[in-house]
Amino acid sequence: GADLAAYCLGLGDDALVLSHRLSQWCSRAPDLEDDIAVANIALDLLGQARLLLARAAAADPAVVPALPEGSPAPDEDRLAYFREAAAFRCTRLAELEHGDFAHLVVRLLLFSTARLALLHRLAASRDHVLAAIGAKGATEVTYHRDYAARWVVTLARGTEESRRRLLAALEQLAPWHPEQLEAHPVATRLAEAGVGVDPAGTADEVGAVLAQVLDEAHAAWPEAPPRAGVRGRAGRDGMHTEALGLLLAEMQVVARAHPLGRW
Amino acid sequence: GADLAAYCLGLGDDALVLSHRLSQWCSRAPDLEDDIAVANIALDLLGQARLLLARAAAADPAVVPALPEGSPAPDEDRLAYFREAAAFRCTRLAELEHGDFAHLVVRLLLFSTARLALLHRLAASRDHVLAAIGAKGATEVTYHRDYAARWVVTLARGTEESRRRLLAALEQLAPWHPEQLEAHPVATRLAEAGVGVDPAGTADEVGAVLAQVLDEAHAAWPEAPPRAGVRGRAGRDGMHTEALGLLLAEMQVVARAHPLGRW
Amino acid sequence: QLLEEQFEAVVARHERIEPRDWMPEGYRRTLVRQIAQHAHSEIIGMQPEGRWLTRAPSLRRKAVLLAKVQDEAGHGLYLYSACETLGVSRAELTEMLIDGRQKYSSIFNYPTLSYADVGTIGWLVDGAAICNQVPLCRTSYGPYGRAMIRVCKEESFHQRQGYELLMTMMAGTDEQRAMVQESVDRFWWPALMMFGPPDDASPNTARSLAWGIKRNTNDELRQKFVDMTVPQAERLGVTLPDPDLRWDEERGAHDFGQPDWDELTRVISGAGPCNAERIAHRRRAHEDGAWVREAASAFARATKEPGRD
Amino acid sequence: QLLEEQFEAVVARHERIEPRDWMPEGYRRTLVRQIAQHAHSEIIGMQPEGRWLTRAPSLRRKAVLLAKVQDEAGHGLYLYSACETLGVSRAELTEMLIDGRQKYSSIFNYPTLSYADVGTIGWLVDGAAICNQVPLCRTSYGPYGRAMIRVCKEESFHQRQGYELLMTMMAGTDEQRAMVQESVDRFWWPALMMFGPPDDASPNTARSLAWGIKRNTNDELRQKFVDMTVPQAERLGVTLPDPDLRWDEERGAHDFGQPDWDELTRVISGAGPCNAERIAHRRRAHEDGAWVREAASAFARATKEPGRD
Repeated sequence: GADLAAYCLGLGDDALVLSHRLSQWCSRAPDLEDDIAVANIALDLLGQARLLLARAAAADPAVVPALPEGSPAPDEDRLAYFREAAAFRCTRLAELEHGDFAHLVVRLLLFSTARLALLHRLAASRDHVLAAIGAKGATEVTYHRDYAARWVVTLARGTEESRRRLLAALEQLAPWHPEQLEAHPVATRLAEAGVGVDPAGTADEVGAVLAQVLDEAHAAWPEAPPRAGVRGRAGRDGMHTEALGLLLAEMQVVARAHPLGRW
Repeated sequence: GADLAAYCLGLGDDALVLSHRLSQWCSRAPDLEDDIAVANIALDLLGQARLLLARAAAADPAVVPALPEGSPAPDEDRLAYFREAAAFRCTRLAELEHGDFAHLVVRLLLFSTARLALLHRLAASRDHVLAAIGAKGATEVTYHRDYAARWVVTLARGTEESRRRLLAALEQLAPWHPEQLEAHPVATRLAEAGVGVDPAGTADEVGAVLAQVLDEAHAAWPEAPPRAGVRGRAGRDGMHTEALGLLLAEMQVVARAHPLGRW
Repeated sequence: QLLEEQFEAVVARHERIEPRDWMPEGYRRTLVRQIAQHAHSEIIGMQPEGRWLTRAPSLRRKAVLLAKVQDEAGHGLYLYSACETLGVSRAELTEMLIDGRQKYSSIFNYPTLSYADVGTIGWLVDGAAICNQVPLCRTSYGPYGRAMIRVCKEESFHQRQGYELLMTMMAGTDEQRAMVQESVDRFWWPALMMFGPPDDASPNTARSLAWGIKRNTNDELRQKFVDMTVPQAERLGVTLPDPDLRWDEERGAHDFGQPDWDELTRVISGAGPCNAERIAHRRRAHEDGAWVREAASAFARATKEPGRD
Repeated sequence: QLLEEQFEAVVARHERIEPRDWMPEGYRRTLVRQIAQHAHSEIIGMQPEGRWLTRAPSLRRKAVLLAKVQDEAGHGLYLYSACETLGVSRAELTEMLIDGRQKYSSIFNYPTLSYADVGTIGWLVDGAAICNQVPLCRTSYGPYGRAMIRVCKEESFHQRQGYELLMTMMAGTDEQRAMVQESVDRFWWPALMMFGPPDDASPNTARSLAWGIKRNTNDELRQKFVDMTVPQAERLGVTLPDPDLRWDEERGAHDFGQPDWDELTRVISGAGPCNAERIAHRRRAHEDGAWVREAASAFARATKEPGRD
């Protein structure tokens, strides 16, 4: 139960936190079509987050924060709004502050390429809920990845300025990418049980997809070492960047002010 | 009691909220000397805020938010950290989001010119606490105003770029200035009692000081109508900008997560 | 002359004028102004609610709000397209918005100050918009009318969602009920102002009615809105902040007080609580996106001409 | 030759070298590198704590933190001035910081994740800095030594404030105590790394000792820090996260485990949790301020030449 809950929280928090970051772009995109597309991606990820948080709560009710007697908040909201930053299990890539539009599409490419490989395999999970989330999510995330890849290529080959920005975003974000593919004891155990997916096993596929996109973008993967954690701990262990605490301060403010509220 | 409390909250919240905005500049100023100066001004204002919030609590304990039994939070912290935005009484000028350094110095000029005229008069208040706050504060705010005025003149007459930015900041902020000088029933009643100061009575002096600075800056006061409130209500009535809620979400997050905490 | 007669005849039969048809220059200008203003309102209208996307207090509400703001972008898109059939490009319209030559609904110059505002905007602001817009589905210009049909359908969905949020909050804590009442107090008068100035101060109304662009006067629509809203407020359990509001048995309608028309004038002229911020936000997004749009054009050109890449 | 003998004699007598004195080029270079690194550490060190200025949970703590971060800017200022006496300007030093040619203390590449970190940084990080710096008050280069005297005085004040914050929190709720422990767990090892690599892996130490720039080896200082900190941790009621930590009666000192030197290498080489963000923040502030500094220079020139204004 505890492993499954931790695993679902990881995948759920990734989706929740990146969805939140994407929602911050709302009314700020370069064109209306992109405003709509980015909101759509944010909505898909939010949907995945809700299913995964609910699955986590069902797998191990102990992960759900207690609220005062009488609070009508469902488990998904308790998990989203009443956990401290250190209890979140997202990878750090998902939580980084936004930069420009190049930053948005590069992060989305790295994120959705890794997630898609994972969701495809998750569709074969022995846990029926996870299998369903994997199958449905893969369809959605395929679209996200294609959207991001199209923009990465466009910006890389558009103007000098757009190429400069695209490469800068790639350089900035590449060191955060490996964390997504790191083996983690929880995932490893669940993979052995046929329930979860070991992200390390997707590394080749993910690398190949990224290589193809970068090739079309006439760009190379930057030579930058992965970002260190603290004493080996990173996002999946609750060791986050400074950005997450600020994100949660804003995200949780209304819910926490009204623990007995109905929404 | 209630009038005096509301009045002290107004002046205290002005100082608290602008101090907070200034503290956001920390490690971001154009030069180390300015980093130090801006932090110093933020500290002075924070000091004024603490005295004024404490005076408000003493004048009318009913304004202090209740906390769970056993909370060691002093009144100043209950007022700063446990009020909703609508209970804040600052003028909207103090709470606006930061722009560039020109925005910082123009806002500080408008704010400190109005505040200085007020503090000078407050030094003669029949309330000894307010009189002391007025006398001490006037010395501090004189320095703030001079710092701001010096930069306003420098930027206005420095380079083309700095002049453009300075005038843009002036244009952006001028419409928020009149709210600082508006008569308000609370202040009017306290002025009649010899306790508070009616800001409307300082308008001529404030106008003259600003005219002198702008004259030296070779700039004119922009022709822009004052910002409307909502049905006549503005900052002193708890009707704020959207910026205040976000500011408080961040400012209050730790304190509110630990209502029984000791700091 | 013949063309003008044909045009008048189509309008008189309440049929549609289409982009290929001849139309009087004034008709075209009025339409461009009105459709653009409508499109701009959708786009600027993303901001006040969008402010709360990052603070939505439940994941369900976050999804609902995100979908709604996305719909507004979609409405902007249809309406800009409708306007483009009259020969003005989206880029030109955006320029006119951010340099202040064209307006948007004054309601969006009021701040959103609590999550209840998301509900109130749905209930009152979208409600008022629907009153304005349902007749526009029968407007004489085809692309505009068809866009309005789609817009209205989604708007009534939004209105129901807003009302449902307020209903839910009213069933919550005392603080939540107070939050709803405070929000309604703030938005009631600005919502009434959405129908524009009183008829006797609205010089363009007659012309727009004659051309079949508008179908009702401002005061007619305002009355309809008040009559529709009063029972909804009762069901919700909130008080509308108008001491003069009462049922007039004789008229079969509600009497109500006058909004602060001076405030409306100030807000329309640019001195509202949020005007400068709304435009600055839009301008920043537009300018920040310029390099992306240029890159997309450059890439499209390059990939169309295989020799150049 | 004579100059070099005089220089050696001054250093041998533990007196001060002053800016006007002759000094070996290597001495100057080493000093510039060390003082600059120290100055940069003060400036970059404003960020991790500065992150919490806007979230300080009481007004008193907000004032204390603001004053502390302001002091750090002041320290940076003295130290840049000391460095300028060696012929390198603050602008040049800033350029070398933001393009990565000069370093700053690796500790600031770790994130601050709770308000307890403000206390822990005061207690452990400033504590370690003091261990490093107190001997530097007797360093052979005059301006550096005098700057250090002032810096050390303020640093010990900061250290006491940090410790006092943690003491207060430990007397608070269970959540607060857990927050303190978690913070100490995160910062203990990075604090030990602040003394640099072990002596046998620190090639420059001998030269710096000979020149009187340094007064103790890395390992000596690290030992001193551990011995000083263990009883403070006990009084505080936190556990230092080192299973090998124990009192060695024979040595009259604590044995302790080794930090993760590979992690230190990664962090120093730029791949730490926050390196890129710290430098980007500094670069942005520097670049955003360029127009202001230019305006100040232009205005100063213009007002000095009365004909031009």
